[in-house]
Amino acid sequence: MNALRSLFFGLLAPVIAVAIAVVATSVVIIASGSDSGVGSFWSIMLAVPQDRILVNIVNQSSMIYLSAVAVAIGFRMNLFNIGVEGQYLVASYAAATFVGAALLPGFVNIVLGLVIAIAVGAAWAGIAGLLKTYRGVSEVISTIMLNAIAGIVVSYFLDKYGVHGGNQVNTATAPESSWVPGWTPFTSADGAIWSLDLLAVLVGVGFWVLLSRTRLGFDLRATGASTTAAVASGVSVERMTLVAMLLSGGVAGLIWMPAYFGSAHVYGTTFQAGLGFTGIAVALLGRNQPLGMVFGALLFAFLSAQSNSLTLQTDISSSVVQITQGVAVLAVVVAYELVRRSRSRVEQRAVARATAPVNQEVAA
Amino acid sequence: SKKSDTSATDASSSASDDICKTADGDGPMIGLAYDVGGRGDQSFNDSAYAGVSKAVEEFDGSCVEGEAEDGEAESAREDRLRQMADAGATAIIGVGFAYSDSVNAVAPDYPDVNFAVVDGYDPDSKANDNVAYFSFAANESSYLVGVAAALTTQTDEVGFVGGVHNDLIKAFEAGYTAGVHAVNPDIQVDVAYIEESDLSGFSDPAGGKTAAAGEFDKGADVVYHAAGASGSGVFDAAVEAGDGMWAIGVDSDQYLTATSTQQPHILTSALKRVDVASYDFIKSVNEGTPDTSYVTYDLTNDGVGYSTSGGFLDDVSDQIDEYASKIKSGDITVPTAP
Amino acid sequence: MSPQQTVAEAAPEVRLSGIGKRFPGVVANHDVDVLIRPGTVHALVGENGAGKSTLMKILYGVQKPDDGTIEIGGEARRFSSPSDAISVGIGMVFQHFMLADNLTALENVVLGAEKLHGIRGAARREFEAISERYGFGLRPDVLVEKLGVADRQRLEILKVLYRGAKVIILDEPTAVLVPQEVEALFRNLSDLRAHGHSLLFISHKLDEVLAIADDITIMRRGTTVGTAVPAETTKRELAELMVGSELPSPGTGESTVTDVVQLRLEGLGLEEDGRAVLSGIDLTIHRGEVLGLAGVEGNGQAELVETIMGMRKATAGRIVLGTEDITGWTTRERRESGIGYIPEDRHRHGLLLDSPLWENRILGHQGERPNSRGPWIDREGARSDTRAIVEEFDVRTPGIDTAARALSGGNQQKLIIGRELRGEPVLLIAAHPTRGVDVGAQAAIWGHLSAARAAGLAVLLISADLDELIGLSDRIDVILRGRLVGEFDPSEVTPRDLGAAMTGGDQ
Amino acid sequence: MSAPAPSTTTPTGGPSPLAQRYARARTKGWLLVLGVLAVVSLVRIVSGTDDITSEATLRAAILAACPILLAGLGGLWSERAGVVNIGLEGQMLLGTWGAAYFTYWYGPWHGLLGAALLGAIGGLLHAVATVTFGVDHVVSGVAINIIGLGATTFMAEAFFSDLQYGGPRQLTGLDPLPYVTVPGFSDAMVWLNDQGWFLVSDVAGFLAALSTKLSVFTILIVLLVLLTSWVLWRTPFGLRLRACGESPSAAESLGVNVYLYKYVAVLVSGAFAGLGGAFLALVSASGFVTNQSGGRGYIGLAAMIFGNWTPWGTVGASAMFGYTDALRLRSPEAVHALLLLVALGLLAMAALRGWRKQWVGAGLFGVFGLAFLLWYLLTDTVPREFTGLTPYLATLLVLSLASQRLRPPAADGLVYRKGSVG
Ligand SMILES: Nc1ncnc2c1ncn2[C@@H]1O[C@H](COP(=O)(O)OP(=O)(O)OP(=O)(O)O)[C@@H](O)[C@H]1O
Ligand SMILES: Nc1ncnc2c1ncn2[C@@H]1O[C@H](COP(=O)(O)OP(=O)(O)OP(=O)(O)O)[C@@H](O)[C@H]1O
Ligand SMILES: [Mg+2]
Ligand SMILES: [Mg+2]
Repeated sequence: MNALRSLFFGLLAPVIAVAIAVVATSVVIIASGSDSGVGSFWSIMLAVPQDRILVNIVNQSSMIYLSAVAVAIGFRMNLFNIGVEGQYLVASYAAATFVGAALLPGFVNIVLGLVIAIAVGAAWAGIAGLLKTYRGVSEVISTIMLNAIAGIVVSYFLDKYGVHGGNQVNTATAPESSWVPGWTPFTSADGAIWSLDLLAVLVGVGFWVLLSRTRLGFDLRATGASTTAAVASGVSVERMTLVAMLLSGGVAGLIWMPAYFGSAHVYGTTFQAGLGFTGIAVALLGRNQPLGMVFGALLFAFLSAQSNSLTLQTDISSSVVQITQGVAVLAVVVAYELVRRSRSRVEQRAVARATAPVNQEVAA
Repeated sequence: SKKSDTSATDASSSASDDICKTADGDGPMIGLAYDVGGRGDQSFNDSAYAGVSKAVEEFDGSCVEGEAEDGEAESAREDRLRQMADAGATAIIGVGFAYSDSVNAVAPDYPDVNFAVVDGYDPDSKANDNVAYFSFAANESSYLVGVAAALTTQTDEVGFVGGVHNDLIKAFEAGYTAGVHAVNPDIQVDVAYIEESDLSGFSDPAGGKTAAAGEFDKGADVVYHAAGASGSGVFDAAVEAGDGMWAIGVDSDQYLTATSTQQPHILTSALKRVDVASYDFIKSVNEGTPDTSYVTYDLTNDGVGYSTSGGFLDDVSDQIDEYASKIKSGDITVPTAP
Repeated sequence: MSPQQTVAEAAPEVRLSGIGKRFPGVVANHDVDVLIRPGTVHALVGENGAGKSTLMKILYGVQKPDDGTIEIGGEARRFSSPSDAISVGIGMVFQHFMLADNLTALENVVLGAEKLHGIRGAARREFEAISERYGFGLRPDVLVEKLGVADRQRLEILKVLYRGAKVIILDEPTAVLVPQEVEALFRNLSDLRAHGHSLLFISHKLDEVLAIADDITIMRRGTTVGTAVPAETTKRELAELMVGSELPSPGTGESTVTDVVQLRLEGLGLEEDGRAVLSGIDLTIHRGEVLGLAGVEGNGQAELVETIMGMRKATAGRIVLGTEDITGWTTRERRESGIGYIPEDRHRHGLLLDSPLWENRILGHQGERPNSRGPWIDREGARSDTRAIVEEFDVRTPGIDTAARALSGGNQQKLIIGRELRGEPVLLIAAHPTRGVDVGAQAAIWGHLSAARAAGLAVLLISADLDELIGLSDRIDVILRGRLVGEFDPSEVTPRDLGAAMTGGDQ
Repeated sequence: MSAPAPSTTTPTGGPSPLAQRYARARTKGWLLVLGVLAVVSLVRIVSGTDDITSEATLRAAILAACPILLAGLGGLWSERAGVVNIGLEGQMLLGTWGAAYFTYWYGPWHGLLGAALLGAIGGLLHAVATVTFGVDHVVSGVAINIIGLGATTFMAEAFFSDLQYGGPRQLTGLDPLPYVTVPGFSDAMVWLNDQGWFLVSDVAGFLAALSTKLSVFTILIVLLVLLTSWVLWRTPFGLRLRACGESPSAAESLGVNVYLYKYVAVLVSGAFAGLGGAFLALVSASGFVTNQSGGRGYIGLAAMIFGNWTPWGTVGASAMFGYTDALRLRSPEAVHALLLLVALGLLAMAALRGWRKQWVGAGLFGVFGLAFLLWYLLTDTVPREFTGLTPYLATLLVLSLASQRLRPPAADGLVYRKGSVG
């Protein structure tokens, strides 16, 4: 019964949110006076994905999920790491440069590449952490600034030390021995599910264990739930801020690694920017819950992948999907707030029933 | 990339009538994968479309279009190309170098389909025998407008505004500077870039205007831009700088798409004939002798050039053409990097 | 003064009849009837949670009654917001002050009443006029953050007068004042009454009520259970009406003090942005001893507690726990070495309101069995131990998965005390352990404290309730402006003497 | 524990202590401005880069500062009412679209209204989420930025593709707003500016910038600043609004409709951000481009923060951003001179702190100051790649040096629920 209720409450919000998003999107499309019309839009979006689309969804959603976890680690203690974007940018470049240099034999090269990605991402996030703990600089502002700085600094180094060719600059290509291709469920033409997508699974499980099973996770959540109470309980907020930022940045560093080792093998043209911001949206959509964010990531990946057909078959721009996503996020946070309130009302009644004072029957 | 090129003498009209919806001839089916911005961007997407629609009409074919999104995944580009191939397209054009990798990945799976990438290149060592890479000698067209600028300036000072400080744009700067100095080594060339790396430099008219205004204030009276959509800001700067102040457009004949207030200030434009390239490619496929590997479009095959709309260059065009022929004959080699 | 002096026959200023108000799970008010005569001080007494504040919020338009009627000067009224109440001459001084620290006194006063005298010169003159008339001695342009408790309260009253209120509600105005300040306040109130205001005065301190009130209404469990006239009632009768039983009084029986020193502070000092908050604090607490700390709020007791807990870093002196010098330790290290902590503000410092009880049991004891093993949280251990606490300390809750927010204040407090005593601490810092808790819970908590003391626990007790201090402590230290200014033996000292020391009145 | 002191007043109602405090603040402000100008002038002469106070540079700086300032003022309005608004970026984007659309069909003045309207709609979303539903302010702001970008991109493709001078991602050739040049005065100032005299020429340059080719929109913005500081600090309305940001429960206990004021504040906030977008599309350049704001909304927020939640502070900070941005675009070489400027500024702060015996601060400022001084002395250009970093590094630097001394509204960013009084 109790479990049932919490399940109900858990699903209520997302369902409402998605419904609202669907309506909003349809309205926008109608308002834009498209010739193809809402019908064709949804029939394309909701069509059964082709095999290669499925593969893309898996790959994309795992990268998005990593990003979402990175964001959520901060959010869980009310630390708004808007800087995941910059963190995985810097980390991806650093890792790609190192792996491309091929200083070490294949496997070691891979492992160290990942380690470097984590370390650099953490370091970049650490700057914001230090600024907050020692100088009281709001992490919202500092991470936004660091995003901009990351872009400029990376392109500076890429331009200086990268491999120039055909109008393009890339890092040196990773040696074949350091590629991590993946598993091809359908034909090779439909692409492979990158092995390093497993990082997402590992990180997800790790995040869940951290939150629900460890003291560190408890302190993290406590700080988020009530900083003052956490401090009184012996949590050092400075330390937690740093730890959370480092963890967050470390995970951020991994975001693009599946794609890098799986298919790109260079940092450059094919680098996929923007995952950091998608991660924020997905974290909110999944309410910073390990499982919730899985659905969020899948939903976002699904929408983007499906929307690719729009411009081929309709006159509707695929940017409409951004509206769907944005509205979904806003709607879901609102819905969660409402659910939270009704839930605590229900609970107070339960308390009153249990601690039956005289005024009970009057209440009824 | 938000890099903005055009030819599209008919840019504004091409946005409206839509051949890929109407045409259904049984000639070749062409896939046209646009870069971000898509058809109607008054830029190289439109230019490509112009070439394609010419071909479609001429060979009684049909076409299918797809458009890229900002920050889309590599897989999205691949999927777009595959969808076109699956739809039966026999000639697929990827507009913009961003398609280089995706075409390289897709082409081997469709040996019977011919691909082309504008500004493209083969990212790996394995050559693809069903892919053509158009490379445009932007440095040559820039050289010619550089000459035009040098012949026009009264102050012996001219300017250049780049959108983003990357290799592609550096080639424009190099050619331009060379052209200017070919006429008169003493002319000073002010160089400014809106952004170092951030592609927003191609969509920041305010930045373009500030940078250009800076050069006009310093004493330049001709400013050439290779800054995509930021270019409109450069034109505005010329307008504000007043009479006798010139701006030079890029990629397409921007005189044709500029506003009436801007037109009197647009000396010329460095042309990049994506439409020619696209048309030639489809033609070659249709004739069963498809272009493959690198196809350079330069002055020799009218792949690049400069525009004369507005007639501001009428009395110097002969001199410019001389330089052009020298380049064709190889007497002049234009640098590709500053 | 006696009722006869006041105009007895005039129409009632305020008549509340059949007021009812329900909150999820609670009936805060039902069938409440109150009648206030013009120009009188009307006292409303009742234990915590009896529904007094709720009733007042209804009268002031903050909350809408579910049923019942409000009559002001014989006219029925419906209030949809405080401004409606204000417009018919009702003013309220809240239990927790309603002031914006970063605004000036004047700004706080004119806020919402700009129509009266604007927000400039005229308003300032009015402000000063009132301050003069009642001898508040307030200046308009000081930032409120610079004001002490008593001044803030005067400012609150001035706010009400500025709006020309006829009826003034004061919700537990004396809770934060020492006897001397209380007397000053009462002088102000008598003035106001003399000027023809009617005052509604809430308190559970019965001697105060008897001292100032003309009429008394008693509430219990959300409803009015009777009225009384001071001249004809005794403290005892009131108390029985209030709780339906004898008021428990704090007491701990014979001393269990040992000569083992558990906590020793040596010249402890704390400076914050150049200001000395604490200086030269020397004190010792022995095992089995309760040391009471008396002081007017804002004299450093809160800071002292937080310094001992390590939430603030001492800038001078040493803190010695048993034999260990813990001056440099973190809060966590201190807690793990056996310091229990009952914070002053349970909602901000004691609980995670939206987390279940069992997680709240872990809070503050993350590092201890049965809550955790090494770096891992031991859910089962924590849960079963929480059940035990709920049993032993009679926490009224449907289960340990209930969110702490849903519990009543008293039950929240019982949970906290259970949690802190559970780990057999060697030292307990108890700040206002029974604040906002009803009588039943109060007695229980006193019981637990003295039991632990008998078992050898050393306790530092901070309380604004002087009777509680005197009742529970073996020794009482008085803190004033960050210094210890005197030590008293509870068996001799009276609240008045303490009050004098707390305000420096005796020097 | 302030002992009750006898109230000090002149019954004749002379200048109140408060008024005096304001006055002192004003004079201090002017002295500061003058001091900064003096230092700048010094740097100009020492480094011999006239461009750093040339009329043209300053005019460009003003242009660059305006959108940031508008965003900052927007932030000020909502945060003074206790609502953090990082949705500014998204609201600004909506503004660019609104300005373009309405200007194209109805002319530039309607364009302004359209921008304000679209921005306000963004604000409304934020208000509904944060005020009515008590959603975390940052969370809601992030969502609004996503929507803002998506909506403008989509609406541009939907509505601009087929217009003349239009495309799926741009709409150029919009009618400009009128300019004003003060005849005579302008030329005089330009002439003075060219003389290169200490301070005089610099001040002249500033006045010239203000009197030459000045868009009426810029004038409007100045009025908006004055209006903002007057409304928020001099009117009952403003008092109530600020009270909602300092202590909403106190405000509600006095009959202030807290939700109403928060709504108004956030709507105004959105409208200001929208106007910032309009400035980009109509004045900074005569056209709309997708994603035109390019982070200026965030910069505006930062400007408001280290303007310490005051209008004039925000003006100062925005000016700094606009100036560095203009300088790096116009004459990257001149950015080098800024190093000296920064160095001197920091050292001055260090001296001040030292004089106040705040050794830690003094030390920090001193170290940074010397670092910049060395950088200036040991190099003669700033690598072009790095000039782009200026605004971001400046933000981090200033915040990391000043954060402790900033004073946000007490209830800023806190969710408030009706009826939680007492
Ligand atoms: N906003 C609310 N929501 C739910 N219950 C409430 C709310 N406000 C008060 N209550 C409950 O209504 C009852 C009466 O509360 P009230 O504050 O009026 O008591 P009180 O007599 O003022 O107690 P105290 O002496 O501690 O001030 C209590 O059980 C209280 O917890
Ligand atoms: N501010 C509030 N918001 C919501 N609910 C509240 C609030 N204050 C009290 N309650 C509810 O009122 C009920 C009683 O709480 P409160 O502590 O005020 O009563 P109480 O009589 O003091 O309880 P106890 O007698 O155990 O001390 C609880 O169920 C609590 O959920
Ligand atoms: Mg939160
Ligand atoms: Mg109360």
